Amino acid sequence: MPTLTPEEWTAIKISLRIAALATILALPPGIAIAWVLARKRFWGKSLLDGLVHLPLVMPPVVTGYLLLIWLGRRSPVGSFLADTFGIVLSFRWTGAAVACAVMGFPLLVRAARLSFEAIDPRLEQAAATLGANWFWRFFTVTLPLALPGIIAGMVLCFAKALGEFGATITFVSNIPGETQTISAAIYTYTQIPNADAQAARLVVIAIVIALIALVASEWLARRAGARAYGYE
Amino acid sequence: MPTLTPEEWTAIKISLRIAALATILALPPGIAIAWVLARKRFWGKSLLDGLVHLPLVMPPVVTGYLLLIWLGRRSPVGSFLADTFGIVLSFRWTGAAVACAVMGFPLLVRAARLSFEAIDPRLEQAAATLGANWFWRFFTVTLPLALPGIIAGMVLCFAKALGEFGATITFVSNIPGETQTISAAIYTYTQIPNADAQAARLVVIAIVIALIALVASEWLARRAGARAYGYE
Amino acid sequence: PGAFAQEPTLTVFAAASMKNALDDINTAFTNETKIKVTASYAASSALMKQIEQGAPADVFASADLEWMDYGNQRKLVKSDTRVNLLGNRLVLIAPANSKTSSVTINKDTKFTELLGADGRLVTGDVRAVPVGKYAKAALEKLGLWAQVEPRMAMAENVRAALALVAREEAPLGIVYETDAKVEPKVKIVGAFPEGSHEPIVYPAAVTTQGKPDAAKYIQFLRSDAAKAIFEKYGFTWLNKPAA
Amino acid sequence: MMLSLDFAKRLGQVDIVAKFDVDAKAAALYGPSGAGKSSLINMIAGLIKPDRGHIAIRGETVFDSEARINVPAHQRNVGYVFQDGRLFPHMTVRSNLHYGRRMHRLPQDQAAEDRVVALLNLGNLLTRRPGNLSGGERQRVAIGRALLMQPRILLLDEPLASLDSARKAEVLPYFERLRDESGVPLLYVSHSADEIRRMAAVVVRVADGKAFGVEDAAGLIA
Amino acid sequence: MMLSLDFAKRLGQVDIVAKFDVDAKAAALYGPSGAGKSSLINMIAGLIKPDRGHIAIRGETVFDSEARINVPAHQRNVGYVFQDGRLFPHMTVRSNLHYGRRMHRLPQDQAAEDRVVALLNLGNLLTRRPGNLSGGERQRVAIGRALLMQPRILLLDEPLASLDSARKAEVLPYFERLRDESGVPLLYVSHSADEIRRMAAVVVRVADGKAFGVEDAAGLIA
Ligand SMILES: Nc1ncnc2c1ncn2[C@@H]1O[C@H](COP(=O)(O)OP(=O)(O)OP(=O)(O)O)[C@@H](O)[C@H]1O
Ligand SMILES: Nc1ncnc2c1ncn2[C@@H]1O[C@H](COP(=O)(O)OP(=O)(O)OP(=O)(O)O)[C@@H](O)[C@H]1O
Ligand code: MOO
Ligand SMILES: [Mg+2]
Ligand SMILES: [Mg+2]
Repeated sequence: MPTLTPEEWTAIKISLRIAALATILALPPGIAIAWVLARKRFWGKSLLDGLVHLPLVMPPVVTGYLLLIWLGRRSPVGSFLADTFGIVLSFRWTGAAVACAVMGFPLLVRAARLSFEAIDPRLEQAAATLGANWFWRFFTVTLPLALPGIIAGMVLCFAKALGEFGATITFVSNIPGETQTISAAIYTYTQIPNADAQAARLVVIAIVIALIALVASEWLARRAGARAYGYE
Repeated sequence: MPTLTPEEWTAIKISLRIAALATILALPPGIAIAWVLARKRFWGKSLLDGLVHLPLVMPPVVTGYLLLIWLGRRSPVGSFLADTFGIVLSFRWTGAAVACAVMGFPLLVRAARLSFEAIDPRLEQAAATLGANWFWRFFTVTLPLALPGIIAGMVLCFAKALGEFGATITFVSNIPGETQTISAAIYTYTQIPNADAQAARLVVIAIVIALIALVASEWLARRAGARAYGYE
Repeated sequence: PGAFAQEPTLTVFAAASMKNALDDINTAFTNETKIKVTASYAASSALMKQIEQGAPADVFASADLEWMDYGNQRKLVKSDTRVNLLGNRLVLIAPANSKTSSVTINKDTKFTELLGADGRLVTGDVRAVPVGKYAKAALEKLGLWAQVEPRMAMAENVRAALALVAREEAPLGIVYETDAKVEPKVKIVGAFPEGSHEPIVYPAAVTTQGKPDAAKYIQFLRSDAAKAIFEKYGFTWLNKPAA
Repeated sequence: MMLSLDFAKRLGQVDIVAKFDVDAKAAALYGPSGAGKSSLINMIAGLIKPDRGHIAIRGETVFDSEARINVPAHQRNVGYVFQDGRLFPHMTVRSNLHYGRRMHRLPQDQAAEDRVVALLNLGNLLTRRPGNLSGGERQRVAIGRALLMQPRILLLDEPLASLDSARKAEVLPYFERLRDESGVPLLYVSHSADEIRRMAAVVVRVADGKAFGVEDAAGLIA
Repeated sequence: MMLSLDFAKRLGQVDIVAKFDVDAKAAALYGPSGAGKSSLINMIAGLIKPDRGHIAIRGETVFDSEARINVPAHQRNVGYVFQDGRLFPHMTVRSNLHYGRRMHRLPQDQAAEDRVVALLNLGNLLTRRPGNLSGGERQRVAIGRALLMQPRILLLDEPLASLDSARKAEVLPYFERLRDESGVPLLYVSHSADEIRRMAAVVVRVADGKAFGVEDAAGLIA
């Protein structure tokens, strides 16, 4: 494969930036909701669960369209964000990250939730008798023990963010140098006759990035898993 | 909402059929690969893991094209399947199920794998001392204990199959009564003027189906989880 | 089974944007000929590649000349059946409540001023989506491309571009007239001059493996009955045999 | 009054009913398997909530269904050596030992730590993780963990069951000293009449979920 | 020869080295916590593979590093009562009890089952799941599970540690009868000299990972 073109480099950088931000954005609410779904019983739990899964069930284009309606600059939320924090999502890579975070959210939540559910609650009880309040129990026992699932969820979210374009392109469109990810570029090439070679190049790049991210995450997860399950 | 039109009914039935078959197709290899990834160390493990994640990382359209090229009736595999077993995937609902199975595969594998990893290997040892060979250990101890994750994975796969259209429409097109799912129909409506109302109707239908599937799966998972963790 | 049943049936692969009109036309065609029609609507690119891989399509109707040419080169469509069925016009749109009311599009048009400090000009992807390709060609011909290129935002299709303007995300967009006319939240503020771009054409043809009945279908597309339906949905009736 | 309780709780098909006051420095719970000893201790520690009644530890009411008092487990300052160890698998033995101290924001007391480590012979386990400790090693770490949090009462659920007699012979006097010198009262579950006679002044018999009244430990004959 | 072994294995920083032949109907492993008793039993059961050496159970070689023999655990037909229970959490107590019998395709022997259930007082636990059994209840189920598979040797890792003395007094004679009548030899880990003297003819002392030679159980003085 010849060396990468500047446009390809730009798309790679943007993709990584968007995927990283998407994962970071999805993480705190993802962990919180996973924990609630794993441990609490409350009225409307199924509804919350359903809501979390929506981005998986709806065509991505619809998700993107709903984001446009709810977070666009004319929407209450969008104008609040813009006026109060100066955060504009439309046509920005940050908006793309939000779209990817939403799309990856169900994957993150499920993985984290499975890990929370597998934790022996008696360990949390032991922590309680040792004086740990809710906060400390969560951060010293529950969260570290759920780490393998949380890492797995982050990997899924990151990978999805690399591959996602339907919601992204609908929400923030495709602006080279700002929102054009590798995926969007690949998609574009698939729409052009006889551009298979360029598309294939980018697909290979996407695969390489994903493999690197996976190997790194495997390594992290192995360490975390070894700790969580107590062998080393 | 007025009653459903015959086309909508058809799309619903096809969606359900495709999502169900996709989940069934993905299940056995998904469980096998999840188990291998959870328990074995071998050369090329990262590669296998990467391969599993590919449908997540690549734009769905690309996955669809690759399926079209590899499993289409002109391809070696496609013609072998057709000649030997009479199985035709191209432009059939079975092909759509294959596409959805591929797209849902990484989600299924991850969830199942997390559950396999969380099983205490000492229980399998206990089963061995009681005379259970590999087969029986797997089916009487490992698999039942991994059930919560496997069910979660099936839910993700089913949900993804409901929402997927990029790979499906590219592989088997969008033929009403055969391969047109709710998602593909929604997508089509988003492409034409003034069809927002029809699209919205279908989105609502998709959401309702997903919620029903989720509630059912939650119930199953709760039972399975209660058993796996031993409280009841 | 439905799509491949024994009764006489035609399978039409058509660009998604033609769905409304073609659904009506198919009903009319079936009433007249008793031949059932199954239509698969998707992106022209996907449909052409499926035909290349042996899809059971009898007729291909594209939103785009390029994919029809692709099929021609590979002998996937019968070139003698090809017809340039519909035309369209390229227009400049703004949100309905925009202060911009009328823009004359020529080589002196100041798009940067019209767009304001950070406004975007949305259209389809200028490499891949037909409307984007026409828009880029027109802007280049008018010598405006260098000015607007950094301000472009490229949507995945016309409808998405339209939505971005309708939601006031972008102050201006370039779309087809047919689409602009049916979206009440936008207004047409200018039209691209004739000759600033290649004619916008929706071609149709019988595929190489198409059933004999497919020719009847193409014939029907060129009938007055079809014309009325297409025009009802805002398309410009062209009906020119391909050059 | 070290411990004063009077409560009832339904667990599955078993009714746990307890009513007794203990004012000794050490008391034993004695009774057959499945009698309800662990459940009783769990309620004192705040891990199971009784259906009704009250519990007071060293004069402080930690549970009272009528006054709607239910001090959460982490505020009861009760050292609990579980029947099943419950070490934190993701922490080293040393982090396990320090956990209670850290949570109670106690300063590190090297002398106390050294004493406990030596007593329980944990010296060369400190950097290991619980995953592959032997049964007895685990039990010893669990004991150390509860001791180092400086609890105001120690609940010991068969703490010596998996210790060899040599180790037992070493740990028992330490418990005695703890009881006599530091004044931390002990509530002790054991199946060994010998051990109980040695450790505890009084015995509460538990049978079939019922625990009423207190008898003299000296009178215990297996 | 009930058991003949000579092997070595490195576990973490501990070297487990054992060499002894036992030809009694019952033998005990005796030694301090962390000495290597459980590891030794695991190797006999086939759960840990020694680095080198050989193991023969009742004359059959189940492991020989030179002859490259390593009979897998599920074919050794060794009944193992684990120190930590290891009941199957997703099965009822009854299914746990029947598991070994089913895996060995033995016909159901109602009389044997009734005897074991009565002996271990499992009668009203049969339909429950292990999740909320008491410590002793769990231990009893684990013993029952190993007994019902009709093993050719029974490995018991502190089987009575969490049983009350009444239950102990009932179970011990059963083990004795098992040993004497059915001829299933026992290898027994215990910290109680009393128990050992009663159960075992010979004792193997384990210390610091080393287990060499056999002594008379009668001479054991804790
Ligand atoms: N996988 C392992 N890796 C490292 N060290 C191990 C491993 N397994 C056991 N050990 C160590 O080997 C020693 C022997 O352990 P083992 O469980 O055999 O002891 P034991 O004699 O059964 O003790 P107890 O009476 O406390 O159960 C212990 O110090 C233990 O920590
Ligand atoms: N959550 C629960 N649901 C149903 N039954 C329970 C529950 N927890 C405990 N039990 C039952 O209550 C009884 C008392 O259990 P507990 O653990 O208190 O016994 P114990 O006296 O500690 O016994 P051991 O000496 O065997 O540990 C047992 O029969 C047990 O099976
Ligand atoms: O189906 Mo997708 O996941 O982005 O189009
Ligand atoms: Mg107990
Ligand atoms: Mg041991």
